[in-house]
Amino acid sequence: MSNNSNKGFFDRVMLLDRRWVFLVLAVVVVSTYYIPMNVPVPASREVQTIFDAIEGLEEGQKILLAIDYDPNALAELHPMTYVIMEQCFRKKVGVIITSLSQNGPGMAEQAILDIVDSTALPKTYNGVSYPGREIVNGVDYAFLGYRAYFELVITGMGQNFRTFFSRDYYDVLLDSLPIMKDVQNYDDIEMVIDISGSNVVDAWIKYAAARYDVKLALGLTGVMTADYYPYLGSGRVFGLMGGLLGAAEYERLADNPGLAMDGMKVQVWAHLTIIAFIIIANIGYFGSHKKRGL
Amino acid sequence: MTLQSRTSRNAFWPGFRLAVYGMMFGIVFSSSAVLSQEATAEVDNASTMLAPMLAPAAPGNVTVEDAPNDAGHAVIVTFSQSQAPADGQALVLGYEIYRSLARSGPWKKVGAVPSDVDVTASLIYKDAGGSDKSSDDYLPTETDLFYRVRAVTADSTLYSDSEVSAPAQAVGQWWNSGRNPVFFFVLFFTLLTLYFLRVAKQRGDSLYIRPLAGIDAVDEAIGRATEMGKPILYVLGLGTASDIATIASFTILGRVARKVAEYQTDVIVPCYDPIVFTIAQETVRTGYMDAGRPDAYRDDQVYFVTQAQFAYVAAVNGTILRDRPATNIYLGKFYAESLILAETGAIAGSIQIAGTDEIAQLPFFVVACDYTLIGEELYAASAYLGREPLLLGALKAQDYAKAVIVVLAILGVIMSGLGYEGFAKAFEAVG
Amino acid sequence: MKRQIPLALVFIFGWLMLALYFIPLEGAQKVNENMLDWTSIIGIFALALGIWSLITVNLDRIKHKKRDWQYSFITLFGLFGMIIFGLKFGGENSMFQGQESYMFRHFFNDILIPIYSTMFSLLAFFIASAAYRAFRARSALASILLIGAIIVMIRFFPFVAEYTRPVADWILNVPNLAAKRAIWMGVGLGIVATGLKVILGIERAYMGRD
Amino acid sequence: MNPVMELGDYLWMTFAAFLTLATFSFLYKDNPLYKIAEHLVVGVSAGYFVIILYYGSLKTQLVEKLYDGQMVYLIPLILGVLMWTRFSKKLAWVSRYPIAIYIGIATGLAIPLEMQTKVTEQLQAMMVELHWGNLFDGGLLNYTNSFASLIIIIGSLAALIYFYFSKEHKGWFGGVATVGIWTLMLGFGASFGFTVMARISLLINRVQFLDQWRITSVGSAHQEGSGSYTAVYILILVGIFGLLAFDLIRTKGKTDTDLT
Repeated sequence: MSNNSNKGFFDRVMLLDRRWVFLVLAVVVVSTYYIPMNVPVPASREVQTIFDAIEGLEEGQKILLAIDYDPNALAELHPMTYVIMEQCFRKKVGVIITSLSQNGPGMAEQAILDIVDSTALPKTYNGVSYPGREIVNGVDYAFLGYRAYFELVITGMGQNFRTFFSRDYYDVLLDSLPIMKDVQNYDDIEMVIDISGSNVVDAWIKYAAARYDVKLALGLTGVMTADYYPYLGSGRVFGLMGGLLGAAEYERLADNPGLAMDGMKVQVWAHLTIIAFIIIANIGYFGSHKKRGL
Repeated sequence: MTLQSRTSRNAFWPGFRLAVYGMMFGIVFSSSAVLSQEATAEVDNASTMLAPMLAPAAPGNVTVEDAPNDAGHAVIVTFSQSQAPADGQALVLGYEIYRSLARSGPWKKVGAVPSDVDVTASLIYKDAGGSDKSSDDYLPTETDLFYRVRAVTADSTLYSDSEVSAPAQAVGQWWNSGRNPVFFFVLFFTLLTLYFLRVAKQRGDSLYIRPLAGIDAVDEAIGRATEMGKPILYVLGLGTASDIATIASFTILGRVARKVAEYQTDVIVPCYDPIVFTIAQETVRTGYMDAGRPDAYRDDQVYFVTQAQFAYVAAVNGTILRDRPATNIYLGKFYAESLILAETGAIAGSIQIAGTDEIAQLPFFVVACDYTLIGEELYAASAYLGREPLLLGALKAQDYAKAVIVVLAILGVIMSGLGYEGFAKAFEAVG
Repeated sequence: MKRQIPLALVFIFGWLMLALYFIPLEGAQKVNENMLDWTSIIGIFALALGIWSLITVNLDRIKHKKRDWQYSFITLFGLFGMIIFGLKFGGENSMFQGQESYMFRHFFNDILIPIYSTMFSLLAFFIASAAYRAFRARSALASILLIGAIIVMIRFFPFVAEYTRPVADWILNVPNLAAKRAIWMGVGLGIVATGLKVILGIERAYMGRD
Repeated sequence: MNPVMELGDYLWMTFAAFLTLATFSFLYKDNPLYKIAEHLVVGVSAGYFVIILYYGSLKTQLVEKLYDGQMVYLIPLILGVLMWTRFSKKLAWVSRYPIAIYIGIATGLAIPLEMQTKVTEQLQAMMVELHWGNLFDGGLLNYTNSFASLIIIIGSLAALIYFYFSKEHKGWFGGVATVGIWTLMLGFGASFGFTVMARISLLINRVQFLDQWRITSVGSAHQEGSGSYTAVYILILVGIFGLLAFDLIRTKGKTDTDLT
């Protein structure tokens, strides 16, 4: 073994300089980062149900999008907000946006501005072409902003949105917004999608879903996801997206690859690379043992 | 503009409804003249939104009692909810809790509770105030407090107040009975340890302990370092001296230093925390003294690096690659840097022994190091290395405690299965 | 004097803090808070010892021209630079604007942050090389480790996710939780046992000997 | 260069990019660039903590309280100053007093707290873990059914028995301990596999940062004339990776244990 020239193929694999591992991984990560491609991330059932529910909406119907996260959960949750918002705008589904997390309104506003820009351009999703169109505040969406005491706010919106949001984020009377015209409470919207990185999600489940029978779907950070699966089983929520992976699954369903897919394509290839190295190591291990009659 | 009613209740009380709207928009008009025209146009539409015009039933039975097991700045308010709304009554969204130092007020709003779907359920609010007199949420101790609960609705003009509660006082307690289970466990374990310390004193070191590969490796590793003429790197981790894992690591460091001094090789200890650094210096120096070579000890063997996680790692990595220690020992608290250190050590070809009680890092040590002390094994290591009867005695107490836990767990599972929930409850510490 | 009194102090303060845990009374909690303040203040004073060690080790390196002694200048420059830029006195027009100052902010944002995050990201490479080196089916235990890791890693892969995702979720939530709980309980007992040994003065390597 | 960014800021960003690459270079081998980054970060971070602890803690926790007349804070002040006796060889033993108090406080604090969070709470959770319902409710792999909770209980008790020190792992006892260590290993493997994603994300973030720097330097792809710059950038990347690979092939036969 100590003599280099005596080394067989398998031994050399066993003793492969780990810098090859580093180099290959670096090349894979950098190249997949720059090469545009679509990784077929298979969608799980709980993400598919959300997509189907929104896809099934008619023009003019409305949903409530709750953006309840702070900048620290941005990487995982922003992609979800983006893809769902764009899907709604394209389908001319009205979006009512609330943000019950203290630093949430900034996140929400950023998402709105970006999606308004991108919807101005024509695009084709899942074979359907959408012309670019101008998204108008108050017509296509309403941004209600932040209010304290989120439990009461969520309960209050079951009575009337105006209870706590008599004016929207831009200080405009809710009653003057065309999109809010026939919208009093949860009865007038089709569903609530809560994208949350905090305990606001508990209030949505407890006070909106349980109390007013609101159709509720969740988008959560990776670490939170496991804790909320039981609600899926009990039917309290109809769909659930977890972390970057859930976001990427949704982007794929929506045929709108964005930040999550960008991350996931690198992830998939990096994971594949590591697994490939593990397989090579095991081939080397068994090969060199077989040769020595072990 | 269609005037479609949203709920059947909308049909009632049209006159009253308009009156309320008049009031609401009266405020709006005065505050923003620009919007007035728009708002007038919206009145029809807006007027569909609030239908019930009667205040809800009042909540009742407000009782207040001292919150148990605290310093005396909290009370617990219990009340029954408003009855289900009769025709025309507004639905209750939640309840606001008001406190006063006198029956007649003034009232201060201290918090709010959302209403429950089941209106027959009583609601509980814990009014936990501050202990600082100057702070806004100060709740005086041993003073009569009065409480009142207000049922609030979607319309801020429609609410109803409960009767004022009987006075109650917040009182501090001498003993936290909620922590009784913890107290009994600590007491039991202390007695168990003391008992086995006595036994160990009488019986000497005849107590059996199973071998731990990671511990046996320490001696071998020191021998290897001597043969190779290379130092040993001892990393105490990112813990402070207040982490028991670090304290356990000091004991092992002491033994390693002594062995190292006997074998006439070197130990390098880069430190992250300044107190850990001072203690480590003392420990290593003592080890050298015990080995009879006090003059071989140099102060720069044990040095402080920096208190920033990744800067510390950068420096230790450099040390590993440049000094090429024969053995790296990582014992203590470790976080994300665990794998960085262990892989760099593997690159340098060092034998590596690790041990931590940080669960998240154990997988990485197990994968990347030659030997890993998992969780409790780290705490047992000092007894293993020293073989002092007293330390072994404590180990025996740990084993018996584990046996008790296993028995209690099985018993608890069976009891809760049979419906005796009180059994498991008895182990629950509150607060 | 050199050893008995410190051991007595550990004993007294140990039992005192232990007792305070069970006494919610306001005075007791004040004492509790005070003590915690003490530990952090002692830590701050100790930092001076640490910084002194950092300075002397580096000066010593330069003086004796030890290996890589030139780089010690960089460390000393960074140390004193950061301290000077972080000083705050002399009001609004002074050069010393503390943590708000231009240099302090840039040292933090453009030296510390990039190196910290890059060190952290080295883990991506090390996790790969560790997997390559260690995940070989040498024994039953190594195989279990390997299988657990692979199933979880391919949980979201195209084509296989349908089967691997539920298995991975199960492993993460069932055996993984069992393992964690056992380690927790063991660690808990280990900490309490070690703590008792410290308070009782049996484990006292940290004290040194004279 | 992006006109929006000031030259000074751009230079700082370039320096940050340089330090990023210098730190990465450590993966290939120890080298002067890494040494620069390493020594710089040690010094700067230590200085940073001096400032933070002085203005953040010492001032608020001690100085201001003393000014406030809370004389009880003289005690930690004295204890802190006693730590400095370590500067003298003769008086160094005095520093044991504050250390003893520090350790005493920490230990007395840890004992009940750890007993509660790590022992009694876990024990209690285990007691109520088992749902006495259908064993395979919702399928074999549903981790909320009775089967799963049974496995959790058995697994954690077996793993706890693995930690038994004073009894030989033989016979039935050894069998249970084996189940225990298997549980531990399966859990470790799963945690390892689960962490990969987060670690790759960290790397992606650094790649993003470097890309940001490239865009700031040469302008984004939409800008005119930036195409050729991007090509140069890709060429440089390919060149670096190629050189590294070439060097690895050239030095083949030598394992990385004998590098530098």
